Amino acid sequence: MKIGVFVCHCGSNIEATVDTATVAAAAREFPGVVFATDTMYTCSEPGQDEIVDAIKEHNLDGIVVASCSPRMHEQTFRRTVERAGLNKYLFEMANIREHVSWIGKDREANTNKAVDLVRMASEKLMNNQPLYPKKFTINKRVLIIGGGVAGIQAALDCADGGLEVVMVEKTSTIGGKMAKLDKTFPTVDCSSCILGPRMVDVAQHPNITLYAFSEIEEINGYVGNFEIKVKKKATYVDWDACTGCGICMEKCPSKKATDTFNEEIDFTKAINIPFAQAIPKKAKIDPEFCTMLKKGKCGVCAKVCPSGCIDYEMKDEFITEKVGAIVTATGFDLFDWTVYEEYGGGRYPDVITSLQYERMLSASGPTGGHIKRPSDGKEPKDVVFIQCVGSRDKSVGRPYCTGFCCMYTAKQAILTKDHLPGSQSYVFYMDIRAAGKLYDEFTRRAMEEYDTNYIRGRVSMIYPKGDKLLVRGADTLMGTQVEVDADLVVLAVGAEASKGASKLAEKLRISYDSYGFYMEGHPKLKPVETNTAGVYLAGACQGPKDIPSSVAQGSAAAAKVLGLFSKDQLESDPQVSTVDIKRCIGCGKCIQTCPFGAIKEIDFRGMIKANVIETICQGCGICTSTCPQGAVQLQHSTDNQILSEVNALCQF
Amino acid sequence: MNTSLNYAYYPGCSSTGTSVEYDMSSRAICAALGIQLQDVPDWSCCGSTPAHTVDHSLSSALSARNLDQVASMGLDSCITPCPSCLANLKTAKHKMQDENFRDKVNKLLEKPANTQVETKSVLQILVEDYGIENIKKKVVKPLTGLVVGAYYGCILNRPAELMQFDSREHPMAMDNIMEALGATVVPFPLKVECCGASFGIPRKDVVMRLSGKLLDTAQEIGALALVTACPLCQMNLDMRQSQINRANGTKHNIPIFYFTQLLGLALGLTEKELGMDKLCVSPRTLLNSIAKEEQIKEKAA
Amino acid sequence: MTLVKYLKSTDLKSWLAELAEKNSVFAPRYEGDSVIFAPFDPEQEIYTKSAATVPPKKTVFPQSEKLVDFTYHKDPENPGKTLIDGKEVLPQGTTVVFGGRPCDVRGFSMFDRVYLTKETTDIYYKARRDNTSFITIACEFTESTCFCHWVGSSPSDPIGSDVLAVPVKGGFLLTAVSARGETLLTSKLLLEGKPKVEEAEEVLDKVMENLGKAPDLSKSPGKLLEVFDNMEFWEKVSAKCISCGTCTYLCPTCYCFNITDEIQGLKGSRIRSWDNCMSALFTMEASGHNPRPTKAHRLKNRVGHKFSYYPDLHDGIISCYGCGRCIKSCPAGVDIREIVLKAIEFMPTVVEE
Amino acid sequence: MPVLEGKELRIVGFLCNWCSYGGADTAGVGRFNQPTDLRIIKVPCSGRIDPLFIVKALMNGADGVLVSGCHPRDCHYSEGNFYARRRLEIMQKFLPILGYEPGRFEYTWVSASEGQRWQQVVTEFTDQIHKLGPAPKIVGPEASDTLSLMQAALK
Amino acid sequence: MKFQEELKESIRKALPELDVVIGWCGSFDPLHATPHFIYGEEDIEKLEISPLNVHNLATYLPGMRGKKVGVVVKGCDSRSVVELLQEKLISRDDITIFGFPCTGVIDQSKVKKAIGYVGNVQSCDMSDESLVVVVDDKPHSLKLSEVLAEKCKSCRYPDAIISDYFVGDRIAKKDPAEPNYKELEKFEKLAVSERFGYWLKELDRCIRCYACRSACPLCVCRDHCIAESRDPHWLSQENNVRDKLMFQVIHAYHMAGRCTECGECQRACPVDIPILMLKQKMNKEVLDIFNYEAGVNLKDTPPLLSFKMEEENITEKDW
Repeated sequence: MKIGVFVCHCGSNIEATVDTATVAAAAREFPGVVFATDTMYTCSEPGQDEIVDAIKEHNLDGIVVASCSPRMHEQTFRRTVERAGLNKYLFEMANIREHVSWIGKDREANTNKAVDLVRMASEKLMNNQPLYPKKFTINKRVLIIGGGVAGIQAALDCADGGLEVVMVEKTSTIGGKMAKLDKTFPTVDCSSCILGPRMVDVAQHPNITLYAFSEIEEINGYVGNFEIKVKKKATYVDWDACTGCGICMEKCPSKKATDTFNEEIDFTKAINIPFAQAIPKKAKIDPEFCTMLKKGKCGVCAKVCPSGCIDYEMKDEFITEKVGAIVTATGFDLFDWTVYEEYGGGRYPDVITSLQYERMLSASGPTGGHIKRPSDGKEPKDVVFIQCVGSRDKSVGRPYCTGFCCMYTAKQAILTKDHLPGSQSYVFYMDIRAAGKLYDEFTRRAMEEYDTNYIRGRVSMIYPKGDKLLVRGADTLMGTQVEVDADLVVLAVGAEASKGASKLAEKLRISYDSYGFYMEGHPKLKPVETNTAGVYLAGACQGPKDIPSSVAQGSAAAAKVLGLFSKDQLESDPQVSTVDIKRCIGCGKCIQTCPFGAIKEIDFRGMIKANVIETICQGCGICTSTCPQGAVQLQHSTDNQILSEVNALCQF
Repeated sequence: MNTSLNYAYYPGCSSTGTSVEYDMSSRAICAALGIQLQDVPDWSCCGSTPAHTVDHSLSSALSARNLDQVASMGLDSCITPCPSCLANLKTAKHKMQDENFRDKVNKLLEKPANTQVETKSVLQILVEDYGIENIKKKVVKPLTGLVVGAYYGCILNRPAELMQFDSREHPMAMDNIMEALGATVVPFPLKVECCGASFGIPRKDVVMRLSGKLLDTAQEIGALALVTACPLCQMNLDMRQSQINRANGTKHNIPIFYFTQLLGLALGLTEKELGMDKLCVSPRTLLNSIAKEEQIKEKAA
Repeated sequence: MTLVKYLKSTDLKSWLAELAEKNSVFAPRYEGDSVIFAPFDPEQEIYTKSAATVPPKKTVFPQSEKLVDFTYHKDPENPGKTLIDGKEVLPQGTTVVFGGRPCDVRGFSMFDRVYLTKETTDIYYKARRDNTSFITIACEFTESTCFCHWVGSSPSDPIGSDVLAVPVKGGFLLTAVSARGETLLTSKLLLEGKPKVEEAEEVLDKVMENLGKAPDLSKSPGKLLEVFDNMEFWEKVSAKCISCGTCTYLCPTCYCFNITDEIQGLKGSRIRSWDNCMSALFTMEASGHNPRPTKAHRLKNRVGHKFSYYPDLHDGIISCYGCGRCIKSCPAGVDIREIVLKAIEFMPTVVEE
Repeated sequence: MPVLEGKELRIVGFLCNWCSYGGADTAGVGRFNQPTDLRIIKVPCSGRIDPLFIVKALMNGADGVLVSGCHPRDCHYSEGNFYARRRLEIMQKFLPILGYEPGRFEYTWVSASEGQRWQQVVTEFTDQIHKLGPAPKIVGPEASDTLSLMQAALK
Repeated sequence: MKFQEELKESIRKALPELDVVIGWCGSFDPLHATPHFIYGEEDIEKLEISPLNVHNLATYLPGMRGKKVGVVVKGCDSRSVVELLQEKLISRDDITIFGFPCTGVIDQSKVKKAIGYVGNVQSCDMSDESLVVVVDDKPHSLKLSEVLAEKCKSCRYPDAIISDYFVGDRIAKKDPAEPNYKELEKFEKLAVSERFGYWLKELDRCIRCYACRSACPLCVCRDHCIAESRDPHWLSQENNVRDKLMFQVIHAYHMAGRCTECGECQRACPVDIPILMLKQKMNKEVLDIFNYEAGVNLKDTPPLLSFKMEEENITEKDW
């Protein structure tokens, strides 16, 4: 093999702590290397051209680039060598930036290590084989998981683009968190007025199939050909027949059911429709609270239902859907703020969350838009807002900024004044983060036009004093202690990954960070992709986001899906396992351990042999490390390739 | 119940002076509950405020020496009633894990100190090792009719990472014990507020303000008495109560007990054994009323 | 007049130590529960009672030897140009092997006919063969696996040896059987041997007596060819064979080898190592086709080679000297004698019409 | 080029592509300083790692081997690290009988977001290997070559 | 042996349906036995059941796939059969198993050690407790317990676990209930350098004949073992103790959770290298971590071919 080695300076990113010229000089002494040089920016156009030229001039048939992580530019350089007529698998990368130059300043040690990494790469390259992808057809349907605003946007964009869309929503209505909001910042327009029509569009779009009150049970397959098992949870109501008239809910005698839609500031009925604009507008029974389901007595709803759609015997149902791509838009949940004992840890009824307050402000909420103290139903006069509850707080394990609380707090302060002109709002904040179009102007309005008293500092304690709550905090600008006698305290509770996000990630085989937020393919360049082909992200499941960003991501994810589906066939990754039929003894251990069922037994001239189905194989290599005689080899990570790297590093 | 609870006991300096009744009652209740205490031989000051404001290694050296003394007793845990001592002993153990600091401290001592010993408060072992349920079984004179608030002070459970006991913001250990003793416990919202503590000498006005607020709150919530677990808190609220009244124009007359005293009372110990006579705000009327309530109940039965 | 000397057992180590001054000396000793030939070590006991577990074959034909060391040199002006520089690795120095048995040592005469022919000479083999002397111990006892007398040898067969040592009371009677052997017997430690000659002859006679009568194997080449195509015969006799390499690797007359290159970076070596006809890989072709696909084919080859094909090529000489290691050490108890006799006695079943 | 004499030891890392290699990248992006001894071999999945690679590395002269994959349940291939865990664990327990100290080989899980954890793992493992010192090496064809060296070292 | 005739009778009954029955018979001297392949009536008489029957005949089964084979098994051998069945390397329909109560086999190297030179054994008389070996006209009397194979001393499965024909009376399961790893544990207490040196010294005399592998009933790769392949290229043909040791690790690891400790690897070794200890170590850890013993239950899956989401006995390093 004739190998060319290109050692990248990456400007000063590598060159500052690695002597790239020395690395290139050392590489010239390696077996097979016939050309080695150091270049300023190998990934730039002149840098790539240099590779192409060298391949032609020196007749190279293998290339090593020592630069950044292959996760960054392997694809780039594979295309480069392909452009020069080489098979793209006759290329190896040595990661001398993330794994060398950026993690130490010892130039001698770094240079030495870089030489080692280049040698490993070139030794492996000598064992590389040209690989050729296979084409396979794709199923141009897309699954959207989560019916919040991001999911709705992605679904509508895909559906309008002509794709068949399957949407799965965990709760009994779509709309997500946005549906619970009264108004939106910075325009203070009505949330349900802008979201409502979009929800209706989802329900009515001929290309969209909606499974509400359903969850993802199982995901199998791969990009282009996923097979999804959806669990339709039992609602005890035949939704095909239910008209959403609401008589059942009216007559239901069980009045103490948890009202999750209203953030538990009120109770609902055991049979309920979450809110008037729910999509689908169908009733469901919460078995926990239904006397009929618990004790076999009652049956009022069945009696009053005009369409006879109550079915107490209903069971969970499983449906299989085949799709080619998946968009996850599972959103966020609120941090459990009761760990803050200094805010009462949940003992004081008049300390509420921002989302509870939102329901209180909403004209369609349980208080009909009237602000009332939960303890005594009185109108509050002094309202204290505390920001960064479960955000930017290492002590509760939430060091990140939720990002949108500053804005909604300002909005809620403004709305408070609108609702109760005689009231006074106080906002305890750490910093105001109002970066966005018209955002800073909005917070200023809250301060200047609505007389909100913004106090920069944390609250150290809330305790009851008479029928008021004494809120004590620091005013760090004034350098004093502040005490406010409040009637109501609203906590701007931070966002965290939605419950069950990590479980879903395991099914999707995508990564998530330590807070449960999904990892994007690249923090800058692949914001809606994941490292699993065919799985995309939209909205707050990737990290806290406000409505405009969530919507933008929904559209971006849809664009990615439409792009993927613009081809009729996809190329399979040829980095899959193959069986050396001469060496295989048909013991079946690979078949037993393959997680994808990609290996099947075949009869070969009367002998049992293993056979890999290339399009199903995902290239994990478990079979290769299982096969005792090395008959199954994962292409591009064969035993000999890995051994050559080991041997390049360790030779007695 | 663990029948063989056995601890090294570190009384701390205040037990020989201002909080002698805390020491007396702590020893008395342990004896009554069958918890064995062995005094740390030749104990010295823990290195509290005066020392640690000057030099951390000096402060830790004092504590390290005491911990070493405990280790030499062959015991692996030590208890103390005083939160200041507790904080210092625990801090020393924690800081001594750092090699450089350890060397610095050991240089100050005659011999390198073994600081592996665990220190706990008397309150902590009562709750965790002995168990409130077991205490309840030993109650012979319930504190019926006593309306009490539990005041923990600011250092008993702080910093939480070091103390590893109860909640830093909303502790319940004393509340639960008092309830087990038959008292009526009213939630005291300022249970972890500062009393002014060591400002007692240089800035008396601070104490007047902070401790005054505590007494005001106690009155507001209807507490007839407060229980504490800290000699400094007790001193500020009890000894200085008349000064506070004078400064703030209030008329508080709220007895401030160590929780061990009330516990002892419920266990049937005498007022003398518990040092009730050492309190500045006389608990007499209150104690009598408890006795009376009890008599009424007995009669009714 | 042949040179005969007497060596007292107590002087054995001192004598070997003298020889070790100018030669590398190998002698049998216990390693674990096995007797192997190892470089002479005065600290360790030398085992002389019976044949070693492993014959001294490796002293002339190592289990694995470097033939060539090679290096790729890169042209500093043009890394694309490489020169290969190869160097033969010829064995150096002289070796004395003490304690082999006649069957062990005579084995090399079998090698000679292959490696030292007029047409080709294996320089590596020749270098060792020329520089290795053998002080062979004649057998005082026979084992149930011994059959040297079946194949034209005997417990005191001197062929291939330089000195023959016959165990006598208190020591060995050493007889020089080659010119090189005479030079080995110059030590002052050695005493006059003539008085012991008679005793030695008695020892040897007794051994021959113990061996009993040998069957006639002169028909084996032809008979084995007769059963060549009878796979049922071979399947049955090879049924218990487990296809390991014990018989060939322990055989003093098996001389097959394999050649592989091992390369690391710009340096490498060409290696010759023992090969083993009982392994399927022995005849595996690059295409995947194997002309000897089963153990029956392979065992047929092993027996056939020793008792038929080799004698056919080399004046009827059977290429087995009856040391019996293949029988004694076989994990499955395959007995080559049994197979040969079965072949000789084999009568094809006549199918009556 | 050999390891830097007296400064570095030979440490080989096997990292899965999806989590740990990404975690090491994240550590790089975060400029989390690390010792320079480790050389990383990228494999698609920890399930691809034949424990015999680890033995091979040690016998060929590595002083330490570190394996890292996705956290259990987070495997990109859903099951690879579950198999890996069993296989690596058994090899880790086996190695001491050959005369390799138990700490020569460790395996762990680092996700793509855990740059800091990766830094900590590398630092701690490198430290651990330096404390153990160079691993015993097999030199020359005969056992005696190594044994005499070892005896010399003991003297 | 009392039930030898009974066994012959069973074989005689079953033989018409079978291609071959594998048992044992006498070998080149009275101290040795050898596997005996019974094709017809005339071969049955030679069958002998004795403590000399060391060979694990299960070794032959995977190579005879497709044939109807009868096999006589000791208790330990039957575990190999179970393991082979478990891994579907042989088909239950194709094999007929003959079991008998085994009282243990003789370790030839122990006899050699006790007597010294055993080149010319003239006779060997065995009773329940002792054996008398005559070598060169000299009788040597040995206690059976002294020359019994190590594995037999702590045998827990004297009767075949699985059989179609069982002759003789079953022996109740013997103590100890747990495998005996005393020797291994002693070895594990040596210093690391001593352990390292031990293997180098022992493996130095290896001749790479791979009898250890060929005799192993569960080494089913046979002709395709990675010891000799170039792709993958795990081992070189160079003369070095590293590759010899590496092969033993490969063997031990490939046996992990599958090895039944029949000891054939060590018995087959022509130069007596104590390689069984490596497998015992592996088994000890498998038992520790997975609470698993190979070849005792047809329904089991070897632990390295399966997993649990939560592994109770694996505690990972806390960084």
